Amino acid sequence: MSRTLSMLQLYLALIAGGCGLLGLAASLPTIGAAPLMLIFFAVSALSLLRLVLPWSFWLDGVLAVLGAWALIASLPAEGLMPLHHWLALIASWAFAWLFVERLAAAIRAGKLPETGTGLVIPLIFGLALIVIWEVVTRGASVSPVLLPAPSAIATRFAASTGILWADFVQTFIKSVIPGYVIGCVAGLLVAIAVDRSPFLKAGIMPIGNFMSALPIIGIAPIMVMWFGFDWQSKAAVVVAMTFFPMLVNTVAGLNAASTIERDLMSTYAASYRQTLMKLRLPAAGPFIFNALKINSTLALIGAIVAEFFGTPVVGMGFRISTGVGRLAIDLVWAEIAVAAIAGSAFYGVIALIERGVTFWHPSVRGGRT
Amino acid sequence: MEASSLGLTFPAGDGDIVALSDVNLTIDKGEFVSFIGPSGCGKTTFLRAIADLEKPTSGTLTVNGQTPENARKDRAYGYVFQAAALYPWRTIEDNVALPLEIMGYGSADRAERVRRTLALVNLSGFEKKYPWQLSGGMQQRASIARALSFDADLLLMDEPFGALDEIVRDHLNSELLKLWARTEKTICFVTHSIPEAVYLSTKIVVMSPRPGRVTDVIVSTLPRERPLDIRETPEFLEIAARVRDGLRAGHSYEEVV
Amino acid sequence: MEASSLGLTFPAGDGDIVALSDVNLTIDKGEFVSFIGPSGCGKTTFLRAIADLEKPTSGTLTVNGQTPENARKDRAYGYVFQAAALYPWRTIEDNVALPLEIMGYGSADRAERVRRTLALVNLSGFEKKYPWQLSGGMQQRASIARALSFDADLLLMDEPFGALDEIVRDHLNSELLKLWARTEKTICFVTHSIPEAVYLSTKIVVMSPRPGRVTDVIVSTLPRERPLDIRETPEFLEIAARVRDGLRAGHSYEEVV
Amino acid sequence: MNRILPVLTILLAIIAIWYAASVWMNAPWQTRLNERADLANVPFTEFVAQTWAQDKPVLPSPHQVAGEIWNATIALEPTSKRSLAYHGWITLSATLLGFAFGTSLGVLLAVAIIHNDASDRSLMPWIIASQTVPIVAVAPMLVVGLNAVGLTGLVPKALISMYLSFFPVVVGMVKGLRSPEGIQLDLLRTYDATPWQAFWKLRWPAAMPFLFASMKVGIAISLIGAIVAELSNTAGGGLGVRLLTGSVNGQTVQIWAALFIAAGLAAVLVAVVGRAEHMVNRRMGVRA
Amino acid sequence: QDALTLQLKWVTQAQFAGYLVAESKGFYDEENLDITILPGGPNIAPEQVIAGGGADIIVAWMAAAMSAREAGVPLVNIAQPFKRSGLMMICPTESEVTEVADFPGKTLGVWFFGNEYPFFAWMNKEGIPTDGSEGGVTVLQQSFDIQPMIQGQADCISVMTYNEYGQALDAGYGPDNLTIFNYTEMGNDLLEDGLYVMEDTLSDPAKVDAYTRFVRASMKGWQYALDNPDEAAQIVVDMDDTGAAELAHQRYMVEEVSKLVDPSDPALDEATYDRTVKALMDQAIIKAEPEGAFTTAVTDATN
Ligand SMILES: Nc1ncnc2c1ncn2[C@@H]1O[C@H](COP(=O)(O)OP(=O)(O)OP(=O)(O)O)[C@@H](O)[C@H]1O
Ligand SMILES: Nc1ncnc2c1ncn2[C@@H]1O[C@H](COP(=O)(O)OP(=O)(O)OP(=O)(O)O)[C@@H](O)[C@H]1O
Ligand SMILES: [Mg+2]
Ligand SMILES: [Mg+2]
Repeated sequence: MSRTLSMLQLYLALIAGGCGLLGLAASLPTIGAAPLMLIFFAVSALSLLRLVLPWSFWLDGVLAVLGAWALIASLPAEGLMPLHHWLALIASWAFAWLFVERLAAAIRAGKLPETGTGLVIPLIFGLALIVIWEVVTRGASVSPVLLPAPSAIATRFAASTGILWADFVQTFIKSVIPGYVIGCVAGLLVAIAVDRSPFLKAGIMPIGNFMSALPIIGIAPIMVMWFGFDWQSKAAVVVAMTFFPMLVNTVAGLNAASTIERDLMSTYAASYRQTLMKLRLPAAGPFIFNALKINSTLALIGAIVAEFFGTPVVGMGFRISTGVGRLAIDLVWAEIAVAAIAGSAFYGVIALIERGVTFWHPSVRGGRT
Repeated sequence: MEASSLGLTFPAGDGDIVALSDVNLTIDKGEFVSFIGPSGCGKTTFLRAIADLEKPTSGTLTVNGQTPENARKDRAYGYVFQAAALYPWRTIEDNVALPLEIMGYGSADRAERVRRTLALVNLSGFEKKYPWQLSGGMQQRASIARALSFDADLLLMDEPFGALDEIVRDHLNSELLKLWARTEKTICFVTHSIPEAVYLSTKIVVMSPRPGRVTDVIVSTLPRERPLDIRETPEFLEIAARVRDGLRAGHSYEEVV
Repeated sequence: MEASSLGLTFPAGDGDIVALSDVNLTIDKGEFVSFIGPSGCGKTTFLRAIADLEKPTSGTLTVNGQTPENARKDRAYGYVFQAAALYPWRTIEDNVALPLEIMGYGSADRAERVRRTLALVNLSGFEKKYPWQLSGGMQQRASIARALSFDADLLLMDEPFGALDEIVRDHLNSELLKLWARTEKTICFVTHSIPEAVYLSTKIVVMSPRPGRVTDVIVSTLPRERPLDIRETPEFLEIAARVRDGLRAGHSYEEVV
Repeated sequence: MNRILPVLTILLAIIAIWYAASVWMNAPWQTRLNERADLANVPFTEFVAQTWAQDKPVLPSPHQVAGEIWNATIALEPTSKRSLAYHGWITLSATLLGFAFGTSLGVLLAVAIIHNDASDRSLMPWIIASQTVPIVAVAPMLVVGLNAVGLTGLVPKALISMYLSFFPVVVGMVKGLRSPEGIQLDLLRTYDATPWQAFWKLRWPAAMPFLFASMKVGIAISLIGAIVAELSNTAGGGLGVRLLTGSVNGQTVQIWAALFIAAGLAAVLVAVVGRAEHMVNRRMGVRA
Repeated sequence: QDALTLQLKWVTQAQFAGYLVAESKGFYDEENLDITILPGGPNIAPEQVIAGGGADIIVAWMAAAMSAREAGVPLVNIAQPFKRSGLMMICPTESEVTEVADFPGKTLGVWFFGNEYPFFAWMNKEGIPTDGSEGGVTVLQQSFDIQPMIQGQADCISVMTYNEYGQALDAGYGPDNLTIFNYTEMGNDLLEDGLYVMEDTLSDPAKVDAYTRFVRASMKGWQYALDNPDEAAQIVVDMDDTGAAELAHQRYMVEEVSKLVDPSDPALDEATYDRTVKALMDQAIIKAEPEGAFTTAVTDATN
């Protein structure tokens, strides 16, 4: 009995090995139909030996990959996947999880370096999701107009880079970026202005909170009506969406400096400007970045929604809505992939800047954000 | 500095809290005054009132012959808070330079002063560190350096040596005395330690709580020049005993026990 | 409790920090041991190692003849942290009852113990208050009550009286001595105050930093029965002087100045 | 009292600007209408009144919106299909269900992330990525897909609402459950408390303020989710459907009325969560 | 009773009066049918709904249905109540468009989401590029109202005779200040609202029978609606879950729709079908001539 496995890991190992054993038995009647699958089942069954022999976690990783490969290689061209192949899906998923569990444990124990391997884990998770998606859509022959397989989406992606790029430029470069910048800067400036006057603050904050709860979907058609079809109306929606989170967060942030820190400034008879620049804005940094991060995902969603309500015939939202109408669902998913990649990258960039600028905050010093 | 029948009340939900009541005290220029008293007796509050961080609700208070507000606007004092209150986004050096920046010192002058005051509190070599990279005692010393970096006539220090161990404390005590002797500053100093109060002060103000008031003002008979071993002289012990008695008298704790 | 050639190193980005190195120490049952030393010399780290909150990187450590881990699982000790660490959402009463809940004491027993220990630290009447309604010193006393509420043989106390003023401190010192005399607990006590260490202990461990090591172990010659005024006896002052010398010797600070 | 005055002032200012804007924005069309009807030299006051009373204005005037809200709520039976109260209720039920799903999912994920290294490392980036997927785009397909597996009506809407609202809860709860300081965890270690005890006696109570802060964001987002879902699931009505049909028919007054009801609903929901927070705080002895 | 679900192409309005009236008047019950009518909307693709099993019968335009057929959703037309197209393009006089030759350089509003095919087929026929190149037109994805024309954002906009055109009339536009391009009159019409089902269900005689009864009852509904336009409009308003339908507008719509529907003959006219298919192939909307994309089995059986 290996002592290096935790309870969860043990269960996963049993599931993986058990599915291998069952799968092996179930493939015997059709032996030779899917040789790769047979090999996978055999090795998975062998992995049960870990209970008596040491079994490196790298082997688990290799098995997860082998399982994924075997599954995809033996997917039927059409019709349903043989029933026992689903066992392979469960087994390779369990191997992947087990691998990740043990990898994380190894990193924690300091046996592996944090950088690099830390990135592998989310990647594996994503890959596992994609493999499951591929196998389920194709194995259960889900209609491509309901959910296309990732491979089909990737093919479409590769074939339509021109369209995707044009849409990306229209939506992201022309609408999201200007809207985001204007909305955030305006939110910040108004927050600073409001902060000076308690009267304005008392008046605007409840309304700001009210507005930030406003469903933007409703604003989108109005903005299209006001600012026309092109990117201006989309940017306007983005401004409206990003303004209030920034306002609310910055006002909270400007109050984040502690009394004693402020008293210190007051003992120096520092001017309002000096207090703002040297104390309150730096102290508000984490709050401002919080808003910047929230807004980075909101902005993209806002622009895309706005494009549902009228556009020139280009843009991610346009392509998505017409794509659904034309049942070009693979193109729709390709656009969604672009949106997700762009959005994550945007978020990542902001998070990196945050690490640099608010290096002093405990949440950053402490490690992961 | 002069306070007459000073009172300060904090409004609170369930009845007001009287933090100071009928405080009469005169502090002359160049004096070293220690405040001692049980927790919550209003020492911090009194210092804050001098610094114009709280407004007295009754009585009058003048600092250098002006209102506390004008004194503050004149940048007449340096304040060392009970907590270090360093800005985490600034290095130690930049933290010490903060008041200098605000008061518009030139950058060469600034660098020179920072160097000098950091050396004084024995933090040379830590200029580029951030506050969270220092131990609590070092942070406290940095905050003392910050208050010393500009030449205020009046120093308000609220338990500045609370977080330090005895040896460092002794060292800083004698440094502070030297500084005081050299610069003729007026110093108001809050402490919980009787020997520290006696060792440093020309005048010891004993306070008692609920409501905060001055129960005793002891003028030290010790000479201005004080080696560390003055603390074993009978004169010293006598003053210390008097302070302890004053403290015990005002101490509500004894009654409870 | 026995430590032999104990070492503990924290891995850090720029070179490891050696917090303890080659510590040899034996503490017998029923002793009262004080640890004294400059800030950062590893006192807290040593206590945490005993409490199995840090793993020594070399040497051996046994507590009650077992590994620290087993001792912890046996709930062999109560720990008073340097900060009060009360849970803000629990009343004082509930905070003190926390270890009892976790260890599965019955509710009547729990109430009785809470009442008794709160009375001991003089907090009767504050049962229903929340921590923020108490002054720092009262919070610290509540945390002492929490460590006393269950009957651990070993008490680990990390500067428990740091935040208190002298009078309260004196009172709690004598209470602690009484408790110790009555219950025959073993107590490990960290302090920055030399008189306190001398007054309380049967054994004083002087430590010095970089790397943390024991430089002197002073066995007290004072009787077990100690009135407060024992602090003015020559015997007391002599031990205190010895401790001060040990402390100064190990103090890197002196070299720098 | 001293909170009401500033709010009122700002509100009045907004309404004044709004009236002015609706004159300005509706004027070109009104001029065209008047030209077409051969009305020359309409006096200014009358012209202003005209711009405030258009049938399908670019920007309806405040009293038009207020009138529509009145007509569509108070003046109607709440069970009438024309009543915004009826549609508000439909949206509200999807919102509440979605919020319940979202909060539970968020808390569960946060607990998994806290207690398991592997899920901590693998989940968080993907949870963030999930929010960059434009849900509006996925919603129609999701509705059809759920339909294919037999889920119709309230549940698909609630799931979309959940998709949006779980995010702030995960982020907040991960922060909250990690908020106890090392010393507080050490304390429990000295008592040899089980992970279960540590969770209930320390992590959970410590996370309460974070939970409520996230729930306030979450419930507002839930509402947005429910409305987005209704754009793709018009059967049965709801405020989203009202917005949609208003937009389809160019009935700006109807859009604005639905929008205000939605925002009002959001405000009420946030206030309810705030109220709950207040009560829990009182029980946990948080300082007023 | 046979339960069938009908997915409409758009929100509940008089465009679908026949079905709504048949349901409300109990014509479906008489045929022993239990019909659920699902409204559509701008984000709902009926072709996708039926592919996902959310509906048995959908109302769709032929261009979209044929395109979906190629995308792997085997739709079959079982009846074609709408004989003519209601689609028009209108240009206010200010836009100075009076004939097709004026189009180049103009901005035209078009509906997408499967409604764009007739427009592109038309432009294709006229040889006007739509991809933004020289001498072509700029295409806008238009909202489903006449705001783009009122706002002057587009020179010409798409309207349905029975819906948006009415909004234009209400807004003070009319034949005297509009240039109207009627797709039917130009011979550019593609078949609009038809009834489509999944191909595999047609091999089940019981299903075919249910469809037959459905079409028969629906046509009865249409007949009733055309005979009693006021009542039909009221029924539409009553059956609208959203409460957004306005009686006057629905009344207008019934009137206009009646010009497009032939309640006595639901059968698909093969000549129009061929023309539609040819237009779609010319425009490369579909690549291959569809096989078995319609059946007369149902309409034959209704007689
Ligand atoms: N901002 C405030 N609001 C209400 N009450 C206050 C406030 N600040 C201080 N108090 C109260 O005023 C009294 C005096 O407080 P102060 O901080 O001056 O005490 P202190 O002598 O400095 O005590 P310590 O030695 O613990 O620092 C206390 O009872 C305290 O509770
Ligand atoms: N978790 C940690 N990681 C890295 N270094 C640490 C850690 N904890 C303590 N140290 C280092 O170990 C040394 C000993 O620290 P320790 O807290 O034991 O000192 P101490 O004697 O208790 O000081 P004090 O009197 O200030 O409480 C210090 O140099 C400190 O910087
Ligand atoms: Mg104080
Ligand atoms: Mg310590």
